[in-house]
Amino acid sequence: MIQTVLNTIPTPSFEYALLSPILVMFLAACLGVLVEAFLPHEKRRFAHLIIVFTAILFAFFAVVLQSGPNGRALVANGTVALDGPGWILQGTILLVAALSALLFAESKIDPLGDAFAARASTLPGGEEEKIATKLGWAQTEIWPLFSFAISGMLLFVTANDLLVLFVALEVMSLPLYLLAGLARRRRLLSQEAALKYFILGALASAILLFGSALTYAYTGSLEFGQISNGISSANNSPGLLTAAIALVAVGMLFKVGAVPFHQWVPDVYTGSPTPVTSFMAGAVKVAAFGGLLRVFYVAFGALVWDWRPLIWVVAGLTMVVGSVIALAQSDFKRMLAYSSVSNGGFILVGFSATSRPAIAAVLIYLIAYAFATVGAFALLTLIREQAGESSTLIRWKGLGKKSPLVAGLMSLFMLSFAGIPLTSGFTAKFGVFTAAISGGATALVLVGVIASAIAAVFYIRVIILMFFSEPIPEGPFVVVPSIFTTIAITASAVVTIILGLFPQVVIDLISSASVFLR
Amino acid sequence: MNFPWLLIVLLTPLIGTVLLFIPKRFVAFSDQQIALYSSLITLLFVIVIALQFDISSSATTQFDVSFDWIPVFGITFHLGLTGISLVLVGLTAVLTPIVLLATEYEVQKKNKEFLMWILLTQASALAVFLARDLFLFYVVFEAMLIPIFFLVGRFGGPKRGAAALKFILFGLAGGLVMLAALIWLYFVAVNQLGRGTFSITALSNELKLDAWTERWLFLGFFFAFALKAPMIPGHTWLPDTAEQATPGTSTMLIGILDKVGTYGMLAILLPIFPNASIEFAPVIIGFAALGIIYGALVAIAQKNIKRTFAYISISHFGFIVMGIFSFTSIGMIGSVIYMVAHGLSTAGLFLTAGYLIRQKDNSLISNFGGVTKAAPVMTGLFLIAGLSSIALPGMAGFVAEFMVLTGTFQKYKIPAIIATLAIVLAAIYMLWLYQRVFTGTETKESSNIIDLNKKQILALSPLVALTLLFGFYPAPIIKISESTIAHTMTLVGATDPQPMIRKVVNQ
Amino acid sequence: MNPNAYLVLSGIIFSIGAIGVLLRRNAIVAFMSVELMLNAANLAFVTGSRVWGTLDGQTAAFFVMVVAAAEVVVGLAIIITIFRTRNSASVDEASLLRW
Amino acid sequence: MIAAVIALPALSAAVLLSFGNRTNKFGPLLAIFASTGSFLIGLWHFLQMVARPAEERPALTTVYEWLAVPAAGFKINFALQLDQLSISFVLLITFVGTLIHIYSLGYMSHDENPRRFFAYLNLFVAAMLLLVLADNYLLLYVGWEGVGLASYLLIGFWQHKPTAAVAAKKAFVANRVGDFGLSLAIMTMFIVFGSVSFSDINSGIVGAPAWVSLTLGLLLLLAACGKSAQFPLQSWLLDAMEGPTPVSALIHAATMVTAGVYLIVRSASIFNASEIAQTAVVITGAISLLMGAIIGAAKDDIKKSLAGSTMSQIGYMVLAAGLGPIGYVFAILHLITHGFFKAVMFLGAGSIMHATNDNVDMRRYGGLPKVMFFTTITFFIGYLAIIGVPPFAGFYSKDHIIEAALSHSWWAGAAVLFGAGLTAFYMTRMMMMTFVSKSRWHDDVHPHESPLSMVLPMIVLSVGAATMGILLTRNHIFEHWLEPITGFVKPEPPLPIQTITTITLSVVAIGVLIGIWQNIKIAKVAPVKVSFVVKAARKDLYGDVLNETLLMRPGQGLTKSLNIFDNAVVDGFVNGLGLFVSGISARLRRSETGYVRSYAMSIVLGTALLIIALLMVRI
Repeated sequence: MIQTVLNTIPTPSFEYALLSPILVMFLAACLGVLVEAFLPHEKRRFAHLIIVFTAILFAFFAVVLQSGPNGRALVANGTVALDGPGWILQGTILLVAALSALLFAESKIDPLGDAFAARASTLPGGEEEKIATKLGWAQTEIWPLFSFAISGMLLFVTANDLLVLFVALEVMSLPLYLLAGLARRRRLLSQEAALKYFILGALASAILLFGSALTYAYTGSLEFGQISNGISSANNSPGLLTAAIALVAVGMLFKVGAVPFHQWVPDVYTGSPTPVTSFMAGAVKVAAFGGLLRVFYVAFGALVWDWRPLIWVVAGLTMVVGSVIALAQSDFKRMLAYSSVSNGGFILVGFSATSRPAIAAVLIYLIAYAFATVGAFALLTLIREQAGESSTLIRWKGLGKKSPLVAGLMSLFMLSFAGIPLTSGFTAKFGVFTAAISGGATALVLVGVIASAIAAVFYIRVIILMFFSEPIPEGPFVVVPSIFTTIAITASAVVTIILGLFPQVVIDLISSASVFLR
Repeated sequence: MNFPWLLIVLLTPLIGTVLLFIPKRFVAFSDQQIALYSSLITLLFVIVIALQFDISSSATTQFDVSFDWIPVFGITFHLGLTGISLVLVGLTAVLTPIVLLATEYEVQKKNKEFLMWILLTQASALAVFLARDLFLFYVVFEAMLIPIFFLVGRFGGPKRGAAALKFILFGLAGGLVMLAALIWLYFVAVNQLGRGTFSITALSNELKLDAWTERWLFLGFFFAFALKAPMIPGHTWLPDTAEQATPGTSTMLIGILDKVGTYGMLAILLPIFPNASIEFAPVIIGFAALGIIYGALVAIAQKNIKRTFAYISISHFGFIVMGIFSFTSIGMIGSVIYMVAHGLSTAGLFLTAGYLIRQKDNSLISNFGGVTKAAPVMTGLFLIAGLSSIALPGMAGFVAEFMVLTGTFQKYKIPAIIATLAIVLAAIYMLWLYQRVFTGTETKESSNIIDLNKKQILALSPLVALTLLFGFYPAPIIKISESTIAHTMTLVGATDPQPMIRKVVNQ
Repeated sequence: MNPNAYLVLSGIIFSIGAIGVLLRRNAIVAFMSVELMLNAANLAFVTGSRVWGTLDGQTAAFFVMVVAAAEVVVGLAIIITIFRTRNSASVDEASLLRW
Repeated sequence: MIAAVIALPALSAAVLLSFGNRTNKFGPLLAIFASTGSFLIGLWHFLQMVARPAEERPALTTVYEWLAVPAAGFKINFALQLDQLSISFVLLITFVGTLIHIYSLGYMSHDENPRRFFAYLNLFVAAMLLLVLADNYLLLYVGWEGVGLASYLLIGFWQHKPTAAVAAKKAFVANRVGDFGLSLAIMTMFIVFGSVSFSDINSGIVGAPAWVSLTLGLLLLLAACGKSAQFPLQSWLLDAMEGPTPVSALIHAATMVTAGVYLIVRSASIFNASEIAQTAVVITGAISLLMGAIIGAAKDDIKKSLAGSTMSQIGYMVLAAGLGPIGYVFAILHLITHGFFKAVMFLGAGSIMHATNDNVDMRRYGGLPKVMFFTTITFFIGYLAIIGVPPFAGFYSKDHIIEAALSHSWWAGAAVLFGAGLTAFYMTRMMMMTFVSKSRWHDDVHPHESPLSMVLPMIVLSVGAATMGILLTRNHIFEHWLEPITGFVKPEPPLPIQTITTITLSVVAIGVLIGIWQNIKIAKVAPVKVSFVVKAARKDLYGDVLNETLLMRPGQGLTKSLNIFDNAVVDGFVNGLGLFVSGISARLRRSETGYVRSYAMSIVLGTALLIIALLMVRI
């Protein structure tokens, strides 16, 4: 009797090997918590570094080793899809995360320590803060949070089930809310950023969740493959489904920072500690688009003709609004924030094509953008004044004189953003435009062309400031970082150039793996 | 694949650039020497190539070098030599060492950087003229902006930042539109030829576009080329840039790089979009004629020497474009010669005037007067360059202008007549400038001008020599470009009009 | 019974929550409204599972609750730090970052 | 071999210019040798040609293929055509040229840089020879602009004088207006005949539609006007007197300015084919010869007066050339004689200036014969020649022109007759003011005869001025000489020759008498209250005023306004676009209010919009 009942319940299949990247990062996070619990704080930093970097390393190798053709499968009862794009996204996230981790670990730049508050609990400018700073304490909880976020992302981009998607979203977002608030300097802004990010993020995920719920109510399943079957088979009450799709779309578009759901981006990017910003602009963007791709290509692919026009509109708006507002920014960090918005728009252009090349194009763009942006933010951390980072553009005048290297690398990334050939940015733009035109969105491409012309202005203005103007007295100075940041910058520069000169390497890899499992 | 001459030509300046940054204890030469020698070696290679170039061959390109670059899009790194590109490569190879020699230590502090950018400019110019893959062409077309951008912005006058920005934005605007057209063209090719290709030869020989698509694609490319060339009304970046840039930069930019615009029209627009070219030709010819007169008139009114040159160039680019779209062998070959002549005269004007301006750090015409008293040699060289640029017979400029006008006159009477008016205006702008700067009573500024030294004269004398040579013996250029032009004519399906009255056999 | 009614209800609750977020200045209350929206989703989930006779919806509901709890932890942490620095939990006062 | 005629002076010019001051010492001599050399070569060719029978005299030497695009049937050779017409010019140019080189040796001796002067002179000689030897219009054009350049350089030789610089530019620009015509003519020839060589045009023009010959004729006339300072492009010539006097003698009297006449005669076949074009030429000639004479009659500046006379004399030639086969020969004949007598007078003027510290105001001359014997004599011979007193050269050439003109039409005849009278008047006036009347020198002036190097050429030329007429017209040598090239028809004047001659001479006599009677005594400063004719004449008959009001001022206005347009509108549009976008951006960034609830609002609204839009798409 019992036996029969038990037999009706299938034993859940769980492919530990294939899921190992996610699990490892998750494990690392838990270990991190234990470290926080049991190690004296002077030992913690070292322990965390060991744990996190080994974990990332392991996870990455796990990805590389298993991402082969026979490593493509729906696992965990079809709730996680480890297909070509999934692997690639995971790999990218891990690499970008590694670079961000290097920035997190950097503690040579700021005389007071790393980029994070000594004690988040202390009042900004309060007595305790001074003490904590003097004692050289550090908020080492950032590390477990960081690991959680990564594991969330890894799951998010492979989630093949709306519920998993939601959980992954939260796992990746909640730590970020906290990290956003942990800046060592300008703490008021940092905390404000955290608050805004949190409230809006919560709102967005609620919307996403409700969308999922409606989808479930309509199709009777949460698993993407079945959802699309449900959609194509069912025929009743499309209104419900429409609402569902719209809500899910909003939840995702919020994460990618598409207009009109973008307004959190500038504030949060500006307020957060720069390493976190780079992490958000790099890894989170990749993750968010990864999720978006999968949901809309796999689950809602059947309805492409319905949602594509809207994506076109959103993409156009995002490119134009992002670029235009960025034009007026006087703060480098904020400018990059808007630039990240407009880049999101360009990615959406590629995304809207919904074809195999489109997937490849989006992935390439994500890689190109993620590395370039991490590099740019990393460089920003080196340009300082007594009060901390100097991100007021006008003060960068004549930086090229003080440090040709930093200014030169910065120019490289700016040119890449502007999409000048022989940099990764061009390869990326070429890819998405090609995809879009093949998808018949020529008009959208023209909008994109205009947008990138506008965008070029503020990227190039940075170069002009750094190289073509005389330095101002008591302007910012450039500090020499430790090996950590150096590696991060070098890596991003190399990727930017390689992708520009010999894109074929990456293109082959990606276009061979740009099919979603369903 | 035979010996990759073109690749070597292309690499030489790049190697030179690298050598610049090798610590001095490893290389025996000064930066100046490294740059100069590498450019001279390039020239040597180009001469070698020119000697091997087979003018009778029917092949579209020679010395082809081709590697796969981005196979998924059928993109190859394909260098090839047509007659026209040989001419322009030659121009590049000749002008660069002259610029390097003439502007020696033009910038005291950042000399190394200056040389680097000049060499990179040369490399990109060579690459763009040699590219036989449209994608490669586009990439260089855009990348080309960077060296000039830095040359202008780093070494220019007080307003150089703004000028540099304006320059690069115009460049990007054109380039991005071209990019859209490029991608569109790619898909047309994919759908029609069943394979993605950017090979200029393939596109021009195999592609059959429907009228509507062809028109739009043509316009997309033409927009970019017209901004680069520059044609009115897209010309306003040139005066600002020329005013701020150093003479060396201006020479590289106006003398060489701007030719990419006209080269593009001749080597890309016409072969790939023949019907649209024919269709739009009257309009373009009209604009060209307008630009010729407009540029000349505005040039007369300028108060600044460099700006004057800029507007003169605008007028001259009008001639070049006119010749190209006249669709007559005479006109097109005339344009090719015109590109060379304009390159030489522009170099002469900017470099000689450059010596003057650099000494006073001021390019206002009103500043100078009676310079010839202090600097007769400078005056003489300037006059020669100026006379060539106003197409005085016996100078390269004359042959070019006459052929362009005749070619155009064969098919478009009125525009040709309007353009011919420019010979009067040319006399006015050039001689009036000459009169105000070099003759008349000597002003305080120009009293202590130092005349050119031996090295500077040596640097400029090749310009004079070539100007006169091509004035009296243009055959080399004609012969080299003939077959390519003929090929283009057949692609476009244009024929040379016959004389109205059958010609009586010449004795 | 007609499941649509429940869906409509959940929709209404969801809207109330959304409006709450828009209208209430106090961060805590705004956050509570978000929780309300989550619960609206829960209702929809459960309805769905009733309609289709599968358990997924109900499991989902449990997951959501857990996640909500986690959110509370993080959310309150942030709100409290803000409150301690500014002595107010009004979201409108945190508007240094703009333009 | 004939190429050497051009090559010699060209090379010497190149050497002098490119090696600069190193050649200062031997420069002038080299130049003189060069032009002497080419004279001798020319002479040698001439003698050979004379030896050959008439029909074998023309010889064509193709030096090399200059411009050729076989595909387009476009082929222009660098070829020299040596025939009776061109050899005449070669001799004139090189002979007078050489003499003036020698003259300059003395005249420029005080100049700081005679080397450059001689270089330019050589350049001129080379270009002029190319002009007359070219076998096609394009090559002719090379010489044509080459002499323009040389004249530009020589007028502006004393560049430090702003007036000189301006005059030089003016001359070049005016010439360019003519060249506009020439260029168009050449292009038209190419599209009509597919060739621009004289022979092809000559053979092709026969039976060509009327508009061809008409168009070509008028365009060539425009070119001729520019080069030969004919109405309406005359105004540059008087300013050109800013140049050193030898230049005025060689370029602006003897040779270059007559190139227009050469062009017309060379294009005889074209003009013969078009009545209208010919008439236009005659009218131009008539107007110019009268204008020139009137201007010459009012000037007190000796050089300007001579310049006016030059314009007038060329008017004669042009008019003659316009008469067709009855006139061509005499046009050239007059051209040659004029070359001599006008050159001698200019050189005389130069010698006087040399003697009076470069004073050109005839009102401060007078009483020169006793101090400047040779100058006076030679000048007087020139005088007799130009007013056409037998047996001096001018008599023969001018008399024939008058006959031809009369046989063409009464008005042409009247014009030339009246012109003859005027010529007599103003030349007499010049003689009176300069030599006959008593001296009115500036106090610091002590006139003296010029050095041998200057006197010798004057003597040689004056001999020519005296004898050339007889030599060339005796039993119609010249007519037969040129006939094979230009064709010749004997003019049938309505009156018997003797009558015409008598009338002419009497008109001349009247002119002379008035001249004497009016200039018995001369004021040191020009009288102010004079008839409007004189006022006008002193202002070059308002030629410059006309140019300024009709062309210069509007032109300057146009260029200035276009420049403003270019900066304000064309560039303004670009900059405006930039401002526009940044303006939008400044507004748009305000949407980022910083209030989290407004962000939430836009999210919710966005959601609502999205839902609605999706629904609409589905329906």
